[in-house]
Amino acid sequence: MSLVAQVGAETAAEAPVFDGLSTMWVLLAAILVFFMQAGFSMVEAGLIRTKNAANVLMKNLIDFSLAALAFYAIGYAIMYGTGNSIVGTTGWFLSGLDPSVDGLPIEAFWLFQAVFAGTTATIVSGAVAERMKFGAYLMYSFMITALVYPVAGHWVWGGGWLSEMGFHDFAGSTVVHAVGGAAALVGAWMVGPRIGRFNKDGSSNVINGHSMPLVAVGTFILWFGWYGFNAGSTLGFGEPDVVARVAMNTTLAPAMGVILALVVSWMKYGKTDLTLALNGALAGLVGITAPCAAVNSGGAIVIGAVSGILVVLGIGWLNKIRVDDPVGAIPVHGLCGIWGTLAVGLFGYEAFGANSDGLLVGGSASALGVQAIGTFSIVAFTIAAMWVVFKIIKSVVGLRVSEECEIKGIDTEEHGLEAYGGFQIFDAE
Amino acid sequence: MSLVAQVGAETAAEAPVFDGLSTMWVLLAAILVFFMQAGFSMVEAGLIRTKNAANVLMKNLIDFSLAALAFYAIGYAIMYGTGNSIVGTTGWFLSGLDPSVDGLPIEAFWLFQAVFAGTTATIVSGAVAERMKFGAYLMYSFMITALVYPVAGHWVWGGGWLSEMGFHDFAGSTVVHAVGGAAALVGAWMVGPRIGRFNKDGSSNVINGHSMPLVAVGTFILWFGWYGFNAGSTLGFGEPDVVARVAMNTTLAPAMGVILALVVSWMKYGKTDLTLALNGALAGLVGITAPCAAVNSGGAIVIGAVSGILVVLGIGWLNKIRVDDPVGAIPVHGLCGIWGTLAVGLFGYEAFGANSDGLLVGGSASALGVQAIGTFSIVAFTIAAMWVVFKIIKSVVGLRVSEECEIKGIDTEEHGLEAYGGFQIFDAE
Amino acid sequence: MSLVAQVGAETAAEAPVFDGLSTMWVLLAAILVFFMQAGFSMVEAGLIRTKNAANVLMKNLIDFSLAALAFYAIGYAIMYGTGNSIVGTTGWFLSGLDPSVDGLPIEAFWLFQAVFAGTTATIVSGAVAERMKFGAYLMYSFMITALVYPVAGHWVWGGGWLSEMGFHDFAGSTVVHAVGGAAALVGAWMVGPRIGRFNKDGSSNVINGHSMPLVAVGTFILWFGWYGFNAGSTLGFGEPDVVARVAMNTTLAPAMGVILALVVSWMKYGKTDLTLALNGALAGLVGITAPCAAVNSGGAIVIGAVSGILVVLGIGWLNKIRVDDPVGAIPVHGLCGIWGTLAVGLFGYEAFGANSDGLLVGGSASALGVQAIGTFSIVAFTIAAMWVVFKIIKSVVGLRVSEECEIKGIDTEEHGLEAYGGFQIFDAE
Amino acid sequence: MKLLTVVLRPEQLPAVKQALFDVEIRHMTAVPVLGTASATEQSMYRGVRHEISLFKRLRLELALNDHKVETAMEAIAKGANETGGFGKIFVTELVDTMTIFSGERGERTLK
Amino acid sequence: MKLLTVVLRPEQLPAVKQALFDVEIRHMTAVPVLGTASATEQSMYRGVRHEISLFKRLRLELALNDHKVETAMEAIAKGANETGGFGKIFVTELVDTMTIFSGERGERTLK
Amino acid sequence: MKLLTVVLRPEQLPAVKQALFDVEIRHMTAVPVLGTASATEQSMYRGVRHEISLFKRLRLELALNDHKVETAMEAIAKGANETGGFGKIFVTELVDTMTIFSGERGERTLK
Ligand SMILES: Nc1ncnc2c1ncn2[C@@H]1O[C@H](COP(=O)(O)OP(=O)(O)O)[C@@H](O)[C@H]1O
Ligand SMILES: Nc1ncnc2c1ncn2[C@@H]1O[C@H](COP(=O)(O)OP(=O)(O)O)[C@@H](O)[C@H]1O
Ligand SMILES: Nc1ncnc2c1ncn2[C@@H]1O[C@H](COP(=O)(O)OP(=O)(O)O)[C@@H](O)[C@H]1O
Repeated sequence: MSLVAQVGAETAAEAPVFDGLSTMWVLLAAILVFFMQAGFSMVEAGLIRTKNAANVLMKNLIDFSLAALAFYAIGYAIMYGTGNSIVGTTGWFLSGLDPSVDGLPIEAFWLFQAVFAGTTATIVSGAVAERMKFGAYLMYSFMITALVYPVAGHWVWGGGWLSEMGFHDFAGSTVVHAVGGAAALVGAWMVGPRIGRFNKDGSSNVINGHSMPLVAVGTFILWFGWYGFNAGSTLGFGEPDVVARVAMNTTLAPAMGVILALVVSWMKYGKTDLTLALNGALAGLVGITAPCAAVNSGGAIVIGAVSGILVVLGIGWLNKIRVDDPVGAIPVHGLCGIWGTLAVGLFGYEAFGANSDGLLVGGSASALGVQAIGTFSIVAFTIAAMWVVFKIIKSVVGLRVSEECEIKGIDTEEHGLEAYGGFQIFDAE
Repeated sequence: MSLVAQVGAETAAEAPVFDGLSTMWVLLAAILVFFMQAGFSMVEAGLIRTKNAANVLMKNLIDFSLAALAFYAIGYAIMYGTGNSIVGTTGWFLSGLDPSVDGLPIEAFWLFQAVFAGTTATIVSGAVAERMKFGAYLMYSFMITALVYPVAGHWVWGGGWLSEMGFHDFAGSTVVHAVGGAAALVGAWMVGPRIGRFNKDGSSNVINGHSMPLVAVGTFILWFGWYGFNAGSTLGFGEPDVVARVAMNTTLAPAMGVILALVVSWMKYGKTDLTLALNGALAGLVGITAPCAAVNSGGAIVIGAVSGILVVLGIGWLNKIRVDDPVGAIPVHGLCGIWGTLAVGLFGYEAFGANSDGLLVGGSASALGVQAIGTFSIVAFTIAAMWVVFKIIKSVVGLRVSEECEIKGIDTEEHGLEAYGGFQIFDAE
Repeated sequence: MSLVAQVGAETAAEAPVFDGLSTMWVLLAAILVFFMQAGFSMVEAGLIRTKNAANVLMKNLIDFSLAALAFYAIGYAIMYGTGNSIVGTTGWFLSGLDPSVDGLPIEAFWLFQAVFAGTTATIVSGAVAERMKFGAYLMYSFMITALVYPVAGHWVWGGGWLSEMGFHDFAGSTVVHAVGGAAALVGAWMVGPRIGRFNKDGSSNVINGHSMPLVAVGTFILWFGWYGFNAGSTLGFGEPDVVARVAMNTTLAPAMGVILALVVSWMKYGKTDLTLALNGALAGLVGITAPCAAVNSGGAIVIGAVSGILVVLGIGWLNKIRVDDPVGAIPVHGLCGIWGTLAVGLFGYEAFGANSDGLLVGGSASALGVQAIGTFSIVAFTIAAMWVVFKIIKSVVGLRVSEECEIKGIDTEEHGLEAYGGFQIFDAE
Repeated sequence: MKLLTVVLRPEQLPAVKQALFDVEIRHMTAVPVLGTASATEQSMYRGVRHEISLFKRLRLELALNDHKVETAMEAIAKGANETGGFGKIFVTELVDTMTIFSGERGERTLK
Repeated sequence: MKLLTVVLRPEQLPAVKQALFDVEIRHMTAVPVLGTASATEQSMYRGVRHEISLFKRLRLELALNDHKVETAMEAIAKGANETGGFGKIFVTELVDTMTIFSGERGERTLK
Repeated sequence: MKLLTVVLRPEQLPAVKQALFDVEIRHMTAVPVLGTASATEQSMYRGVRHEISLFKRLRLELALNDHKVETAMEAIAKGANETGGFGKIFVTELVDTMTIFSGERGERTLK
């Protein structure tokens, strides 16, 4: 039981004065963000075939569990530990830390950060669904939550070089979503498309998602949880109007994302595709994540609208470059994450916490420049780091299941069960 | 980008002192009410056939999105703007408004009201499911959230003539539910029953719902969100005991609704129908919505019991008058909404905020009279307004899909996908 | 309407000063715990066959409804009424009680307790699924929430003999989960295994669960709600750091439960079984329920790990003793409930509210002794009481559906519908 | 004895079943299948165009004594024509049948 | 060569399959279907009464060489009678068969 | 006229369908079924070992005029051999057919 003694440093801490209202808010927000795991798993399961649905559920369960433990043991220290402008180096296993972080108990602050790490990790599972080995995914999950995400996080939120530059990413359009989206891109590209997804002539085939109710309920759960994600990123309740503005923007942007995704898919494809409209909601949410506090409602509407357009075009573009992303994680989180971060430099107000007024609301291009530097360095870092991570995993255990396993489905091969066991045939069998 | 500048009036506002605790409560309540969208979409999808399930999910997604935008641009001004006793006329795009509403940031107050508008709109989607055109539904959604609901809301909560009369509808049995239910009645009646639902001799056929797990999870989500709906309607946390009483009543009434719906369906039909028991929960919730603060626990129990009975009888009655309401929206929201509003006049206590003690708890019939005037005027107004709205939509784009589309299912025809694509047949196809 | 007058005692109460922040916390926690009903119903429906899925949903709906009413009328008085060290005897229908319980409105305190009673009741539905009569289940639900659970609760939380001894069960590993698990054991044993579950030679057959997405979303909902269950058991927000510690432990323990359940099932069975990993999360949650406040993060990790192992071994052990528990309720809630309670005596800190430091963190065995006495007396009491309850029900209405009904499925026989009506065959039929 | 295999559109089932019941043919086996049509259809999912060549159909199987075959085919045609007239019937020869419970074989198993 | 079409209740499958395996008949094709019964059933959904005339059944298909047909029918009857004795068997003549991989035709494809 | 019953693995459907379309055979009926394989498989669910003897297969049914039968069998074999070569074909004699809409009978109903 030495582990218990070793890591139990917080036991001895003397209790300082905490801000009750703020602590409650951050805890509730963390709980809402936790629930986004359910949302991700439903969206991803719904958008793939039955034969791999249990596998993707498993990946969502495991990546959160690993994230919680890895971020506890290692990630938090790298992200928020004292260190240099690149990485933090204190606070392994949360030991030796001040019990209070700006009036919040360290445990509350940790929890809010840990569920963010879990979100980052889980973005990838959908993009590599139906073909990545379970063991490989375990390794990936550990690496991103212990190392890659915390480094990016340190730069922006942990006192690193980007925070010194005045880079503004309120709730993580870049730190969480673009990192997750970039990791998804590397993963999906390296593991290759599903068998039968693309033809030799470059054209695409349809592989239908198997359950729209799951995709819909998952999207609603994500939107619900996103109120915690964005409005909780105030890390307190000292300014009720800021929290309220964030919550309002977190409603208007996805609403507009839905409408524009609908309109674009209607005009472009002649059908109002439900999965694209649902992706539009997520796109709007990702887009407003960085600027949620810094823009007004008009800005939120424009940001959501552009996100809705971007996601539909992005899905088409992935087909062109033959990257197979069954759930649209790369456009939703990657593209819209970058867009949302840049949007701070377009629509952000200094009075609302942005570094300076945005280019389109009377300011200069300087904020936009900083935003661009920030988001592109983090995306570049993530692509590089994840390229190394996936390469290593590939050489150690392999990334991809066997062709036979892929055809039969990963559920029976790796998990010994079917997502709908005894359902299509009879129960009595 | 002139939109941004134009509507960004809140940018310039100076921050007054806000009540942190109350703001947090109202925001959390709004988030819970938002989540009811997931509940409605699951209940409605589960109670219809697979071939239209994606369509109803789409309608639920879109009506909320449109509601958020329409209520932001127009609805809020009509409902809460300064004006006369019929409509408000200031605050379009939320501009030019006081940043604080009784200690709440305007954005928080708006959000809570906006999710109510979304709820009102979405009640109808189930009643007209499996046959109303998607385009027609889009138009309807806009009209109800921009115009019809805000007018009714202005009368009761926006300082209009009914609020002057002392009409008491704490959380909206009438303003939200009876309005939604009345709109559902007009819509379902005008669009007509589904093919095969009624026979020439007046008898009814069964069209099974396709997924009880969806109906059940949706009902639990609605009940969960209803705590925000009712207990958040305190619009603050100044009186913790009132909030707590509301929450308790919001538990007892639906519990009793379940039991009575169960007993009545058992006695009347010889089976304990799960869908009726779930409808019983919703009936109890709608019933307690107006009186949730004004009655004690005994009152809540009686109100829930009557709601549970009403909903089962109401569903039978709709079959008799040959109105096809696949999910029971009309009895649940319409009938029980009226009943709940009247119940304030029967069981409400002046000490608990009712206008005067109710008829059955030692008071006079005066409160009941006011409640009756209020609920019947609003229902009458809604029926008239929605009749016009649906008539116009009918003449412009038509209300109903073609017979071929109805037989094949709206999902493939309008949205190009199936709710369970590649599920019944194989994934590999 | 004499009921209304009779039970409406709270009407007359004068309002004392309430703690707003604490009341809000407890109400929100209660709402989260309420939502666990959705989680239970999804997990249970997913782990059984389609032909009984509607029945288990019905049971989950009804047991909560009955729990709310029974705990209101009778249970609360037994659990929290003034009385002796065995039972309370005042406060029937909540009448005649002090309007405030330590700064909380009585209605808020009641609600939090009532949802706990509902949780206890619903644990059993999964263990007896697919064969127990609906009427018998109704009776059982009433008995456990009106009588059995309140007595156990009185001993520990209502001022009874175990609380006097210093028994520490912060959020109910024993009071809720071990009681539910023990009741499940008695019920599952007395109703007997499902037809075809065990062979004459003692070996087991597989009866597949029909929907992994339901099991997964249910588990995530339960985990989500558990933050309310554990962190709300502070019954206030006076010590934000305690609440935060509880929330953190409620994350680490289930995360570790998942990992260990995965590893053990991988090593033991060669497959990474999704249902066992999901059970591992619940096992970790049950395990940390009693010690959530008293242990540090290291303790939480060890407790979660052991829980994850226990649940996989426990499921194997039930097969050996030929008790059929389709969802694993007995190992998850029973075994891990006992383990979690004992763990307070191993890893608890006096400084964190435990009676004395635990055996493995520098203390003596005395706390462990008290914990053992407490959990075993309550389990023994529950087994005895439930044995009587189920025996009586058996002799009055019978516990088990007919063989024909079991083969055809309870859904059509008792509820007149199918969980997926018109789904496998066509809608038009 | 003959075995009729009938492929219909699902919405035709109620009328066809009724028409068969009307001529006292009460035993059949039904299963949802996918069938081809004269033309394929274009659809679109997440921006990818694709061709659908299999559509939801319903397959009925009826074992009949020879003298009932024409009656059955007429009844099926009647029910099907009320609801669009789609569908095909395929007839094969049955060389034997058995009612498991009684062990009976041949024509008298088909009533 | 003969093709046996067997319609059973789903709960009979395990016993019937076992009985067939016992006589070394190891190849078959199964599909869940809906079948009629001697009587219809009344049910009730949301207060509307309706008649159910199609119930869950299981359809098995077995291609067999002629000398195996009686063995198979006996085995099916044995398994089915252990579990209620419901069910029907329909036999048609097979004029040809093919194992795709080897291109083999006729009797030797059926082992 | 003949009725071909083909049992394939699901992943073979696109290639087989294409091969049939290539020889102008455009009508068929498909249904997901469960089929046996040469060996059973071991699996494990919640710690209980069990044997799986039925696997997902796809059953196609084609009614053809006699002169098309060999062409069809070759096309099926070609498509199936591109994708693993699994599968069986069973051929029975069709004694009659009917196109419901036109009332046509016999060979000309099969184009
Ligand atoms: N030659 C054939 N072989 C097998 N099945 C066929 C054949 N011709 C038609 N069918 C089946 O019969 C169904 C009905 O045929 P038809 O009436 O021509 O099509 P539809 O229903 O699209 O009008 C088809 O969908 C197909 O499943
Ligand atoms: N003449 C028939 N033609 C087609 N299918 C039949 C016929 N007779 C019986 N069946 C099928 O066989 C099944 C079993 O028949 P039977 O044993 O009489 O019914 P049950 O299983 O209800 O006792 C029926 O449900 C039906 O699907
Ligand atoms: N004698 C038979 N009777 C009925 N169906 C058969 C028979 N032999 C094979 N089948 C069906 O054909 C399918 C394909 O056969 P085969 O190619 O031998 O199996 P596999 O696809 O496993 O390689 C089997 O799964 C089974 O459903």
